[in-house]
Amino acid sequence: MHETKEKFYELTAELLREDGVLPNRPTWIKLRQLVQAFEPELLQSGGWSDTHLLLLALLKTAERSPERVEFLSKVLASVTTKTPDEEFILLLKQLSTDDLAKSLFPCMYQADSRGSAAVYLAARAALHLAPEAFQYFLCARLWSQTDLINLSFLVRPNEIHNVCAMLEKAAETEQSAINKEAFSEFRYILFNQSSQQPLLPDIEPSTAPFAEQRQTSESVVPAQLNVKPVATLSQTRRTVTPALQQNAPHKPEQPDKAGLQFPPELVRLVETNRTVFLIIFGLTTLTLLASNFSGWLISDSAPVRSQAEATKIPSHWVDSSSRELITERDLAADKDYRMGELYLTRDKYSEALILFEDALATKPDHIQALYRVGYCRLNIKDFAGAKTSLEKALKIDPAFRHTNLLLARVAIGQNDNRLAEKHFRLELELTADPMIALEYANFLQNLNKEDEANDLISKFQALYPERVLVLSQKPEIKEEQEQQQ
Amino acid sequence: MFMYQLFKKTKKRSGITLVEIMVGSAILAFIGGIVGHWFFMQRQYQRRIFEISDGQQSIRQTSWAMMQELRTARSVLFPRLNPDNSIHSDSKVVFKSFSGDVICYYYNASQREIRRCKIPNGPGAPEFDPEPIAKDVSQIIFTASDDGNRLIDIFMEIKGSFGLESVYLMNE
Amino acid sequence: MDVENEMVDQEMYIVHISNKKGIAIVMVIGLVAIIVPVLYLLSRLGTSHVKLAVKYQENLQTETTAFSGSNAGISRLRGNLRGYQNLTNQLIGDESYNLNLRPTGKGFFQQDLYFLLSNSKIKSHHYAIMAEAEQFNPEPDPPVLVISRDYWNTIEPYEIDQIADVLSMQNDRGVDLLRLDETRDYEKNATPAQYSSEMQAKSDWLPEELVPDWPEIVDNLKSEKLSM
Amino acid sequence: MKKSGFSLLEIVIAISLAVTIFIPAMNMFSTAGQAVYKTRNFSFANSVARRISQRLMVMPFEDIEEVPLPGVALCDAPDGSFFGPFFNNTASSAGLRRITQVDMPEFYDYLERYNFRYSLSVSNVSFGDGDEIKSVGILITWNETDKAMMSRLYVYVPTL
Repeated sequence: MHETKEKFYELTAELLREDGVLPNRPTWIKLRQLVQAFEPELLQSGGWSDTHLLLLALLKTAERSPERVEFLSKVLASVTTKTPDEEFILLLKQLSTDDLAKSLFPCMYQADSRGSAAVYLAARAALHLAPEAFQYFLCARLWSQTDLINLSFLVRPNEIHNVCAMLEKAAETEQSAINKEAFSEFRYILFNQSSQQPLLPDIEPSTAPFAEQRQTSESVVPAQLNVKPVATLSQTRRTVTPALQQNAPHKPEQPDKAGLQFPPELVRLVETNRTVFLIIFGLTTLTLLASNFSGWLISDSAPVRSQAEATKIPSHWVDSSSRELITERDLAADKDYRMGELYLTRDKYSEALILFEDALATKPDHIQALYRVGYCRLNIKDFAGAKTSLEKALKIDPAFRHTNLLLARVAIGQNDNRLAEKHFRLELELTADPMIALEYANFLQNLNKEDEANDLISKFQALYPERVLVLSQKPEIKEEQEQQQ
Repeated sequence: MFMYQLFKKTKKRSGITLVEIMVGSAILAFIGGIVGHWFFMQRQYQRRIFEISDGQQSIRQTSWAMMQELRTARSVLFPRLNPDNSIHSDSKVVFKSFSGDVICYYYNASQREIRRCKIPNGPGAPEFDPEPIAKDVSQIIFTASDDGNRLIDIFMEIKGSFGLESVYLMNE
Repeated sequence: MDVENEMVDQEMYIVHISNKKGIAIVMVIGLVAIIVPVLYLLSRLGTSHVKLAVKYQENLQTETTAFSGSNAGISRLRGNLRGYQNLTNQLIGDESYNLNLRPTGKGFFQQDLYFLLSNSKIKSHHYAIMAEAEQFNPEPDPPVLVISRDYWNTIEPYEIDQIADVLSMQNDRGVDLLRLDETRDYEKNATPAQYSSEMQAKSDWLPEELVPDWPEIVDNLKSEKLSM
Repeated sequence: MKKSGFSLLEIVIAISLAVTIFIPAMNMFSTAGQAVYKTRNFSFANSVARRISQRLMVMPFEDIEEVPLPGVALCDAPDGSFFGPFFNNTASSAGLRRITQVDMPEFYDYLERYNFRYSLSVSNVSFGDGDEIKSVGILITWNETDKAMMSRLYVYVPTL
């Protein structure tokens, strides 16, 4: 049994060295006779390479017979787990289209590298599919770039437009974004069909990414067979790879980083696991950011200051209750203003006036000083001066307390009753103070507007039931005269 | 050919692939991680803020209560200056109130509370306030620093907040 | 052919983006759903806390301003300003106080007796001080001797220039003064030894924090005891 | 070979988007917390100003003098200042304690971290011999992370 096998190997090698169409080669007939003489156990003994098995299928089984399809399915199932070599493809071309379609097309469904190998074999064997089938194939699984290029060889040249139109129509009704992407990408490749021959997909054991390639090569292909094809595979791989780069579609090449040389293994490792590294990079950046930021939040400390910096006078401070900015100029103006207030505790208006004006000289928009200048000038009967400074104060803050009241009194001093009424009313709108209402009512009474005065008194009496609001009789009673300040 | 029958049964595929789910859940897990970490830190931060907030509020209430009574008091009976005229501090203060009775604020170290009791300046037993003036008090120091016994300084620490008060007694 | 290439590129780009959008939306919704409630809760704490602090600050400010007002009243009396005086809206810093001096009669040495009232109001916080003052006559020039006593304070919203409010302040203050009279009588009617032994006897009911220093306190009480 | 997944540009955009959302959110969050810290300083500064205002009433009138800005620091305060010897639990001056790192560590750290200082702005008016009144502006300054804060309290101190 062993010599027969050896003889079979020699005849096969000799057949493949001859040229011309296989059936016409002289060794083909010898091989045919040898195979007919094979005992059945020899076939089952195993240890045959894929190429030899395919040759046996060709020689032993009849065309379009179920045995051949079954035999072929088994051979293809093992061939697609590794990169097929040229001799195998040469034999593959001898098969009829029907046998090949029945055995090879189902393999194209495999989502992993076996599907890619099956598409590659179909493309090398110059098989063709009907236009309707492509839509289903593209939906069946995820397609990589190389698979799509190989699949494009299964389209007859005259049917390219037909296939593109059908895919375009299918894309409109398609929900899944992934399938839509596959349709458009396949159409893109069909339009730019520049690759002369199919591309060998990545199914080499050493470089295949993730675990699935290792898992398939160990479980299915016996060790010794694996050695021989690798030798031939590396040659074919080298021959094909340059073609791969040359025929790559219009996708721009990855620009070589000038000067940045990393060891190829490292680059390959990073390249193949790019997504994982990018996600890890994102995670660490955000974590660092979050922890630092929260750390800063927790610390309530002000920045540590050197002794010199601590005693330096800043340009301004922020008042902790009113949130205003305070400068040294404001503090100086404040000091004069407060000294003026001290004089007012003794009703010394003229001395106080001097100090309030000093404060205004330092800070012209010191509203309290403006109010107080008006108040002092009113008390020393300088009505015009009082009016100008009180109106200036109103311009800065229209709601400043008692400003309208003083303006009303200035108007009374200038006998401008209409203006006095207006300012009294304004003040009452700002602060519903019963004492101001009483003063206004007395003023109305002096103008002989009795009913208006009584209306006002009754209105405020309702507001302040516990207060006693009584109009003063004319002329004013000396003993009860209140020294209004 | 038989392939078409096989393909016709292919259902229309929609939905999310495993990779998308994995990426989505990884990102969400990360977001959860960050937010969880952040929550933990903020929880500590929050507890500290609540402590400072509570501490300040009890300092305010305690100071206001003591201040109102001390403001119209007649004189500080204890603590008083040392014989060598240096300032003297204690964890309690005893003073004669506006109406002449003896009032005492003292610190109960075991309960960490400030309590008040009124000792009649006349017949009758001392009366104790049912509720403490302040709780969770880390330390309280009453300091006499005026030879006329009309000024008492109060320093309190409650949950990391400091209270610094002084009261000048208006009456004699 | 170029136009079609571009169209295909366009489509591929759009398809590419739509996948990412789903993940981004999920992330944003997750973030917002977690952060917003936490921030709301804590910001409420912040603002309520600030309000409490500002309210207390205003409360203290009314007390300090009213106290400065009573000092200004004493200063006026020392400056020999006599008779009924009612000053309103007297500014000190950003706050204002009112001062009211009400003559209540003549003293033994022909000095003028007054009720000295001062109050301050900031937003909803009130603080009023009431005291009695004696203004002696100038010898020959001011400053005149002024004695003030029995300062009494309240946070009730009294209007010091209204006779009705002054009367009710007087009544409230009077209740405390009655008790003061009782304690003073108790001190006057007891001899020093009797007074200190009675006060010392109370140490049995005192809290233990007070007991060790009680003798020193009794001595201080005895030294301030009114005799006659 | 085209692989599905994120390009670096997309990741960077995603991160910057997340960060731009994250930081303001953290900021919003921090304002509540920072408000509590600022309020603690605000209340403490007010109580320091009040403490000085009460001391002014018992000091000799002529000793109330101007203390110019930047003022006297509360921690390690000199003996003549308002915060010289701070407390004394003993019966003699040997036990005097000051606001120092040794005697009051936490309080000292708090005061030093925010650089609390006091200064006095004194306006004095004399109406005659022995008849004077002072308007004292008590200014408390401290530093917070981004600005110099000031709290002001005004009191009248007459000669009594």
